[in-house]
Amino acid sequence: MTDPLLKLSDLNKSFGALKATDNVSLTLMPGEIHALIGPNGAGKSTLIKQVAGGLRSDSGTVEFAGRDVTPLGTVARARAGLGRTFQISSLAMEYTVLQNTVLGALGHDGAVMRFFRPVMKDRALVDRGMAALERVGLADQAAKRTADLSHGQRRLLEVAVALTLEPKVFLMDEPMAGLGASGSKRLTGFLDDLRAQAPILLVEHDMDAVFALADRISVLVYGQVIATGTADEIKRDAAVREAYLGAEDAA
Amino acid sequence: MKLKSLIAAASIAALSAGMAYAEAHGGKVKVGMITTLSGGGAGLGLDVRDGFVLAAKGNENLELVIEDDQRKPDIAVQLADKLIQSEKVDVMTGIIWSNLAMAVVPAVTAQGKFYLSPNAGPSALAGKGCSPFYFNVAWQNDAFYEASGSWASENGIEKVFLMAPNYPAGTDGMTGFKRTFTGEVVDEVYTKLGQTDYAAEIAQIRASDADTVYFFLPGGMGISFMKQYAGSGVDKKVMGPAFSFDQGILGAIGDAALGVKNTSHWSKDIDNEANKKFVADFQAEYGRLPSLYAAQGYDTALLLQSAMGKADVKDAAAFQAALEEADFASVRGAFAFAPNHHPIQDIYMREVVKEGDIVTNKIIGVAASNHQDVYGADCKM
Amino acid sequence: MTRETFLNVILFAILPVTALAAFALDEPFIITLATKAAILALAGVGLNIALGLGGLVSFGHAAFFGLGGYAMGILASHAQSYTPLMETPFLIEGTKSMLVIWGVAIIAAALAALAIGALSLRTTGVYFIMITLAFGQMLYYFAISWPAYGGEDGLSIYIRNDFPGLNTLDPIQFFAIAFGVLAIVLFGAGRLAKAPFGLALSAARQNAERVETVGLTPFRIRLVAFVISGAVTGLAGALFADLNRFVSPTMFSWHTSGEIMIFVILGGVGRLFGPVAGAALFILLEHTLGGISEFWQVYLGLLLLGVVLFARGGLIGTIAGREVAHD
Amino acid sequence: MSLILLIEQVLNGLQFGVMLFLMAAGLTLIFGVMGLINLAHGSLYMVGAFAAAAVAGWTGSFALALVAALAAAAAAGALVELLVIRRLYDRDHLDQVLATFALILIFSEGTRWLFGSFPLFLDVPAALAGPVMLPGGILYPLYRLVIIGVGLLVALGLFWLIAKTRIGVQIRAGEADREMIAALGVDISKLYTLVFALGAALAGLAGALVGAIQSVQVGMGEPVLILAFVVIVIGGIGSIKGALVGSLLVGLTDTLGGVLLPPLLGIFMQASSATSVGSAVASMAIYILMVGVLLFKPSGLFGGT
Repeated sequence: MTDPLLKLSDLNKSFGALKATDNVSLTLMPGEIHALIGPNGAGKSTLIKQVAGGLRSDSGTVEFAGRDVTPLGTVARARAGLGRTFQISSLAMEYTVLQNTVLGALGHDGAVMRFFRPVMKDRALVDRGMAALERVGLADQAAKRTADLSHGQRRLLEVAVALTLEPKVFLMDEPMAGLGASGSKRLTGFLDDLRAQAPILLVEHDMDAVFALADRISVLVYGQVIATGTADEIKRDAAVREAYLGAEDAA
Repeated sequence: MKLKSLIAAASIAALSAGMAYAEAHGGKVKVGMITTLSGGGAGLGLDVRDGFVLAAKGNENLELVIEDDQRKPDIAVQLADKLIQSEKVDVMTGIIWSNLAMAVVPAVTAQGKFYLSPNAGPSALAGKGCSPFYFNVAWQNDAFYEASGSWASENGIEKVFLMAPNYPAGTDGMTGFKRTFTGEVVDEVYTKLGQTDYAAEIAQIRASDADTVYFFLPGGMGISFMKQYAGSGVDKKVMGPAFSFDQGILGAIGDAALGVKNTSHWSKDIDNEANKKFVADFQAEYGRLPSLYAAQGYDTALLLQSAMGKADVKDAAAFQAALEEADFASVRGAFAFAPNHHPIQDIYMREVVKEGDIVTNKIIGVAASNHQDVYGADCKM
Repeated sequence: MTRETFLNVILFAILPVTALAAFALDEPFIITLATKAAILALAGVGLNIALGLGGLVSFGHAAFFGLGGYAMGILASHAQSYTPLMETPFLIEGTKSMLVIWGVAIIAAALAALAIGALSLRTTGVYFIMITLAFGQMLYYFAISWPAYGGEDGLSIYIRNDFPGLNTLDPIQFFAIAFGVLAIVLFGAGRLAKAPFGLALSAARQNAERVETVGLTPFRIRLVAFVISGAVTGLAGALFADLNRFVSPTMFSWHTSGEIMIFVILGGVGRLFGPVAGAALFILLEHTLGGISEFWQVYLGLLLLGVVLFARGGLIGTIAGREVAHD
Repeated sequence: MSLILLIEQVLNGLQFGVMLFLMAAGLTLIFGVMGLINLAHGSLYMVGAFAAAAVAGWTGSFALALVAALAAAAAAGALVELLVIRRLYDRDHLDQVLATFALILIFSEGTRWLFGSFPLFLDVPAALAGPVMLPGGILYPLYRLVIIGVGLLVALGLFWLIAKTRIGVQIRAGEADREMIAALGVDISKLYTLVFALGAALAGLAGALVGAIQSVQVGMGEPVLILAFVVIVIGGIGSIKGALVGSLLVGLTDTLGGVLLPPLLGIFMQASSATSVGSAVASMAIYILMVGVLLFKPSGLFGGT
């Protein structure tokens, strides 16, 4: 058996009396999509932040590609190869779509202390930015101002920026949100292929997408992982049905 | 190249540029006045201006251009450039503050223009930095302090507490006082420039065994200190230079200033014809009592006009000689220039009294007669 | 050519055209005013790198402006009096060479910006505004109470410093120097804004989290921007001191910081030529209103108020359209 | 230095702090509720002092003068809010800085237009003049004790206002979330005018009270304004408690720094240079304090995140 690329061990995080992350352990294997689901307020976003480095854990460790990255911050983890997308689009809104992906390519190179040659005339960077846009289907929007994009297009741009980073692991926080049925379907197909490039830890509300994509699913309730397994195992799991799917069935 | 020759080179360049305009003026003199007319220190500038205008009233040969420096040195320097380059003035005057004078005067005199100082007499301009074109019609900065020091020594004051803002005019003033004072200085305190609350210093004064407080706090700082001192119940005697007890300021301090001794070269009760006329005319013209700044502005205009009567301003040497004579009836009485172009004059001791409802100053004696500054020795003209 | 580019060309031409016209009409003071506008615009261009591109609202740029001024004042005064600046451990002499003085001013301001920036950039928002103000005030009070170089009286230099091949005392030649520096810096700032560094800096202003996520450190980028910004403003300070042949602690006062900021806002934050427009307009107003009334600052205040309330995006924003160009 | 003198100086520091609090409270309130950087707050302080001096001059009554100061500053504040400030809430801080800087120019020179260029007379009322003997043999000016008292009353009043009244609830809600309180049906623009006028009135009161022992002159508000900003930044912007603590810290640092530093340095160096270096460092002391606080607490002592 191969080693996991990403390994969370006994992560904890409390905000005052609220235990947002409660002894969470999970792994992400090469080539897999591991989906993280759970009702609102279950602590999914908190966990993603702990993995990405934006939030310091109270205890527990994050290992990435065999290396303990727990003490590192967002920047160092990004440089190590964690590519993250945000639940609420986090883009440079004044910039064009292409400028956002070029920023990603620039971040991947790290050679930011260059003061003279126009970045948008740097062929290598622009080509990589363009390529990422083409992969998510935003190439025709490249010159548009990001603030003028539709909500769904911004979600795609989030993914495109993450692609420019050529990460070893993707952390995606609800990439389908607001995409609409056809958009979701397209992105689902895209992510399906993407796992070959790098495994994905996917937080998602769209159950069709999750069940279609995920190799494994972990269910998070009140900060705890109550079950991990394949789609079928999760669908059959009594605890999950009661805590989570039960509510949806009733609805 | 030496500094002096550099300056000379600069003045030759400027002079030759100025030659072309000499004809245009004839016997007239164009005066550029840069003074503070807006912002917090505007009261002093207004008085200098009003005094000058009053004395120059009706003189058609004197053309006056007035500019507001906002009490900013860089603005003052640029205005001086403007007056010299664009307005082609012959004589400049008006600056209130030492730091502005230091910024402007050397450049003005280097370009061969006369500068008559109606206030501000920094020591550098009286000593090493003196110039044939620079005349101080007010005082060298140390004058009032030195006079205070000698008066205090002669009038039984033994232990003083010195206080001034922590900037050159403040430390220089206290140095001037110590130069002539023979008693003991029990403590010296230098406060923050612009400080408004003096509770801490007053407590130090109370705790000290000084019999007299000698302070220099110009403008609002002095007003604040005197009001707070009066309310503190400390009953040590208070002395200072006239700047903190001038007419414009006494109105804001009120009774709290009564009894304070201060040194000045002018007071509205100096008994001579010129002064009586000045005080009466000023009140008639502007409806307020004149201040010492007004008196200085007035004397500056008198001096200038006395020289205009004797020489053409285009003949710099002759005009300089005419100014040196100081042949005018000063509101201060006897007035002459020392070789460094700074005044030789009596410095009086005044006391703040109440005349009717008005708090004002009264002369109680001469603190230093024919006072002359100590920097003249360094002046090589 | 976009509207803003067209406007920039006009703005760029305004100062030299004014100066040359004044030269032809023999109005040297107008040349001096144009020079002052060019120098203050330079200070504004410096601030705009931090403020416009980086979103770093520094209320303490007077610190760098003043350091540049004092670099000039101290070096030139030692050269005038033939006293060395320092004898041990090694000899440092004063100088009247403008180029050397600029170098010293830039380095001094950059070092100060490095120290101030490293401490201040730990804070954000209003706290950043106020902590930079605090550093400016510290230097202001230090300059006032430090007697060696004139304290509040300041330092007079009498003669402008030397520039190879030019007579710096001639207003039009000094204008040429100041404008030349402004032109070079404007070109550099324009390139900087479009370079990889500018992309990252501006992105950090728009969304710091995004910049971190692509693996870049906003703190480092901002600090470098702050240092460049301070260095440019320091250079402007040295030129300003040379213009007046005088330095004083006023250059360190919070009013100076405020004025530099006003040039930037008046012209249009983040616009390359904003500070040029702002400084030129401010000086024009100051110069013309002064003749109208003793209380001209009331009118100045009303005009500024009008610009903020009704001309959003500053002058350039109003004329050329709201959006900052991006290509 | 004797212990008595030290205690007296501590008292002076507290008193100076309370004076600053009167000014800083309004500033921090306005900032906290509306997110507005108001550089013109010092002008409202000046308006209060001038109104008090004018009314005291006409009527001879200090009480009427205080009322006039409150009324004039509140009216000026409300007017400014209605005409200018309310257009600035959704702007960034830069526009606010420029607009309120313009207001300073208008207020300062406008006041000089109305009242002339010379400082005005405003004195402590006879009943409060002179010193009183405190336990321990400290002779202390009565009026300064009154200022301490008024300042503490204002602090209590503000705590009460914010914690217990309907307006306070609205203010706290407004600090948290503007849309939310608008959704609750509170007339937000009226609330803002009210808060601004209240802040202005506090500044005016400070101006009148302090004007009686300082110089009532154009530009008097600016040094205090900078100090007040230092105070609220140290305390944490928007926090009344922070403003109180910050005021006292700044008051004590400034007073004791000026008193203690020169003799302290005298231990290490010559007396004359100790005096000048000590004075220089003392005038920088509060800014050093502020930088120190912000390095450890980047949002001030009681500021949110």
